[in-house]
Amino acid sequence: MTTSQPAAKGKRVAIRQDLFTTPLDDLNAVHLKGTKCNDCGEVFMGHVISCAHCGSESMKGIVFNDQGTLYTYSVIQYVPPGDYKGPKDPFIPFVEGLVELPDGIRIVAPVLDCDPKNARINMPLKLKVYDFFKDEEGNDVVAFCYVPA
Amino acid sequence: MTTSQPAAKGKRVAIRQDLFTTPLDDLNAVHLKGTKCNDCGEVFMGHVISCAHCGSESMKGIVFNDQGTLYTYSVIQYVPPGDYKGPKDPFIPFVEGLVELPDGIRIVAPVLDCDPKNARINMPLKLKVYDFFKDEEGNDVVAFCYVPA
Amino acid sequence: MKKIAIVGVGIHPFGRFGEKSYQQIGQEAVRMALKDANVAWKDIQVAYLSSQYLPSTAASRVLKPLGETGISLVDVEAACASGGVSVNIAMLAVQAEACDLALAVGVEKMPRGFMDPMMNFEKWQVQMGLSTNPSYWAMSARRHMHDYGTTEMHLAKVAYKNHKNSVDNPNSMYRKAFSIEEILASPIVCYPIHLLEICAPNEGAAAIILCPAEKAHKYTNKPIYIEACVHVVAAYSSDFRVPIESMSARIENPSPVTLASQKAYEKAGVGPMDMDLIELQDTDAFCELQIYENLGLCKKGESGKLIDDGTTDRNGRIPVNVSGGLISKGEPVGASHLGQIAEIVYHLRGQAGARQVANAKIGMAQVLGARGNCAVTILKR
Amino acid sequence: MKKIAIVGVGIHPFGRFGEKSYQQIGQEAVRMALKDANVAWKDIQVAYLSSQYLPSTAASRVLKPLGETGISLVDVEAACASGGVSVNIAMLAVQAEACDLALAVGVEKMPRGFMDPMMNFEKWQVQMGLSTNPSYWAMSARRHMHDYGTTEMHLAKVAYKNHKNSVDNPNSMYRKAFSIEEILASPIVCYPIHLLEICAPNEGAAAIILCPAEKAHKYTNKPIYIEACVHVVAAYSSDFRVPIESMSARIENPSPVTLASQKAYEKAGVGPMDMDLIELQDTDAFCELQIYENLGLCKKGESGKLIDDGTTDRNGRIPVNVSGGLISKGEPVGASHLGQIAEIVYHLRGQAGARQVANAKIGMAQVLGARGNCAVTILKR
Ligand SMILES: [Zn+2]
Ligand SMILES: [Zn+2]
Repeated sequence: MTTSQPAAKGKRVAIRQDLFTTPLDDLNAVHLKGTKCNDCGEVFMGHVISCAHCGSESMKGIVFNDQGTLYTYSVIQYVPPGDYKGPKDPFIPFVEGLVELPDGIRIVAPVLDCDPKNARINMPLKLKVYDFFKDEEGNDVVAFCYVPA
Repeated sequence: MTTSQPAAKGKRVAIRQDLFTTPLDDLNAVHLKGTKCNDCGEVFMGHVISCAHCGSESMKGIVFNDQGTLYTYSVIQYVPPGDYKGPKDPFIPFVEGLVELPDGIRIVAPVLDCDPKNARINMPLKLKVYDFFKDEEGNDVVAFCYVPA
Repeated sequence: MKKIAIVGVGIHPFGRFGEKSYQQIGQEAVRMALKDANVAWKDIQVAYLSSQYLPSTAASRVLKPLGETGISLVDVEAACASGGVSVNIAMLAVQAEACDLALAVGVEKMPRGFMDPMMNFEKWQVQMGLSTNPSYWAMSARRHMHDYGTTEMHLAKVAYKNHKNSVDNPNSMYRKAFSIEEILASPIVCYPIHLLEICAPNEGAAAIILCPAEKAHKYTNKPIYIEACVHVVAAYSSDFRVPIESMSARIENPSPVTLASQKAYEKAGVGPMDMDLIELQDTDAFCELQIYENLGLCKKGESGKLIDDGTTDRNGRIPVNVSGGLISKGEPVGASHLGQIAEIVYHLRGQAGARQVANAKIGMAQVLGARGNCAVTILKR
Repeated sequence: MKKIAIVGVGIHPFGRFGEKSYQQIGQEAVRMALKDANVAWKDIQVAYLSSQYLPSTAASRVLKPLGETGISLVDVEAACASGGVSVNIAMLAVQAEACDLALAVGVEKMPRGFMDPMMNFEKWQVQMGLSTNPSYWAMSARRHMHDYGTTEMHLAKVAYKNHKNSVDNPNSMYRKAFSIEEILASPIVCYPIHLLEICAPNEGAAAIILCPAEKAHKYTNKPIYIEACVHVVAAYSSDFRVPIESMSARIENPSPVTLASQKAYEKAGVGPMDMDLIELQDTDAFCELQIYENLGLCKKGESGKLIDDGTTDRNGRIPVNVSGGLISKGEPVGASHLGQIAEIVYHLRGQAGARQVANAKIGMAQVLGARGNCAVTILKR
């Protein structure tokens, strides 16, 4: 029964706090979390304690829609500076997108599984949550991206 | 005749630019350099292009006297922070002094070859220039300190 | 509020200067400004130094060696708009009557190569590869192209103009004209931005000496008046710029450039069309186009047309970046806005040599950077 | 110059707060100040944030989440005197009539353990082992002991007083009284300075809201007036402090504390003996003694006598560091002076709880640090 011992395969940890719904066991069932202002309705990524639009401190947690469209994008042609954890040897150019969600927010995110040549403004996308790299403790670090819908 | 090849023993380099008279071959003949203001007579360590006292830009290089006295001091009991190049394993506590030279300047410097218990304000000191550590290229890095006269 | 005059300017060329220390680079600009104003360092009563990359207490490090004073020497910072802040605060000191003669100096010696992205971005952004600055500019450009039909050629024309202008500016890092073909053939940094269409971080310094307008003639017979110097930080959802992680899809506030320039026009009692020259933040060629629109030189979406019709050429109606712009000069962040101001002062005084804009009476300088920090300064002779 | 009033203060306790972000620490202090002045964030017209260790554009990072504005948010820095600079400049903004309501906020979250000495020292100083901060304080102390007969006991009495005072200050990191014996038995950091006689870098924030004095009653029925806020950098050979490499043996200029306090006394029209309480920079216990002399509380060399005779005790004629001082509070550099100001405001308003100095009418705050950056602020009710 060794295959059923989760400890043996390392733990999953989120690349950023308060961004993913939990648990992280089934990544297909994980969504991005946000915060919505009870006063003006603006939404923000992750957990925030005040509304950067109206200044309200009356905020509630929400779960973002998985679907979106590509508002604009660029192509990352060279290895990004600093401690980039994606493939480096060889580096695989990828689309960086500003992804508009029906919730009223545009999120900067990698758009993967998409040949840069095929990227188009307004193309439909969907969230993908995935094991991105292993950290020093052997945990799988979970990141997000969008892929063509 | 291999012993006479200076290249074999690495080069000597100064720990700080413009501080020592050259050449560095005979360290007993090396002195500290300074700069003197032609207008007000103030002196400064190393090479400076203007007088921090009167603002003059008329400056001339000088060589400091090797003799001095201990104006005040403290005892460094723990390994100094950062990339300290002195002995660390074990660390040898040493006297850090403010050394007054007859030239009209007080210089912060290690006071070595001096048991901290024997340090006294106003004690006579003399300059010592010495090979302090080897840098990554195998050069001897030359530093200075004062020792009891 | 008390009217303020610039009575001295100094600039250390922008570029790369090897082992030369930032102290020396800054001191040279300050000495030049002192000499220009015919005053001594001891006459200066307060000094504000702008930089983003120098170590803490840079003001003391750069200025104490100039001679014994005991005045207040202060470091200020606001990303690429840092220079606007040192000028703004130096003006406040004079306007508050805390002193008569104030120094604003910008100094920078930026690390070579890629800057540590952790300085601006969060760790997760860096790990996920979202920390490439030009990519944010490229995303803005691509949407603009989609919405308004702006083209790669429009961008190339901006770079062509600025490189051509730089040839006559001895303070510029690069002083070489390139053809449109060369620009479009240069490597793509991040589509639609080419290597010859983007600015490089570098080193340099610039300084100005301020006093109340009514005392300016003690120091110079060519005082230049600061009609406005406005610094703002982008309001919520008004700017898409590093290191942003998201934008509102519902709210679009006026851009920081719009906000700062509107405030500046109001203070100065002028409009964009009154300018005889403008120095603005061409971090990349698209950025210059976007700023045309946000400064009100043209309507939203019409910046491509503006560069096409030559309005911003050196011989056009409103010359923009006759210095060569950041694309040619490079961007020593803390010094950048002060360098723009020095450039405009030289034109307003008729001292700009081969690149002189004839009979320039009024000019504007503008910078913009991380987190939507923006400054706009309007100068008049 | 226009008279300025403090109409709101806020403080986030000083200490260590684990994963709590500097943004949150700063925001809490600002919200408290806003509430205290009964104004909203959108009423603030300009904000200056002081810190030495936060990343660039800290003002934007801390303040933009409070809500949409588009005002100028500026980072300022002057080592341990940074808070004096944010207050000084916020005053200038109001005095120049650029605005009516200005915020000065200090925020810090300092790295744990030894700070990178390369931040202040040159590489050769670090390599040669000359980069231990307390050793510079110890050298000053030892010479003072030699010249004037100051003793280890005098230092211990300072620490005894400050630790005892801290017990009643909920904003202090340590709140524990120690006996003279415990203090002298604590490890020697650098003779003559013991572990219980030295301050620790830490985290915290404090904020004040300023307006023209004549408008203060719109916001509070207990306005506190800033009679003076002076920042100076040590003149040549006037201060022996990190990261100095040498001093003149011929010239001794007035210390930066002397210089700043003299200017402040002159502006405020008062002298040191008029103070009902003083908060000052006890980086270490000797530093407090030295500052007694440099503020003019006693003659040169007589600070030992001053601590002996109880003048600066909580019930003495001029209580010093009733907050517990830096020795108890710790030193979140950029927030330190604003914390002192908040403390004095509470006393002048009669809101200082168990540590209240009875009927305090006038107080002074003083900070001092790297390169001789010094600030002195005098407050009156
Ligand atoms: Zn809201
Ligand atoms: Zn001199």
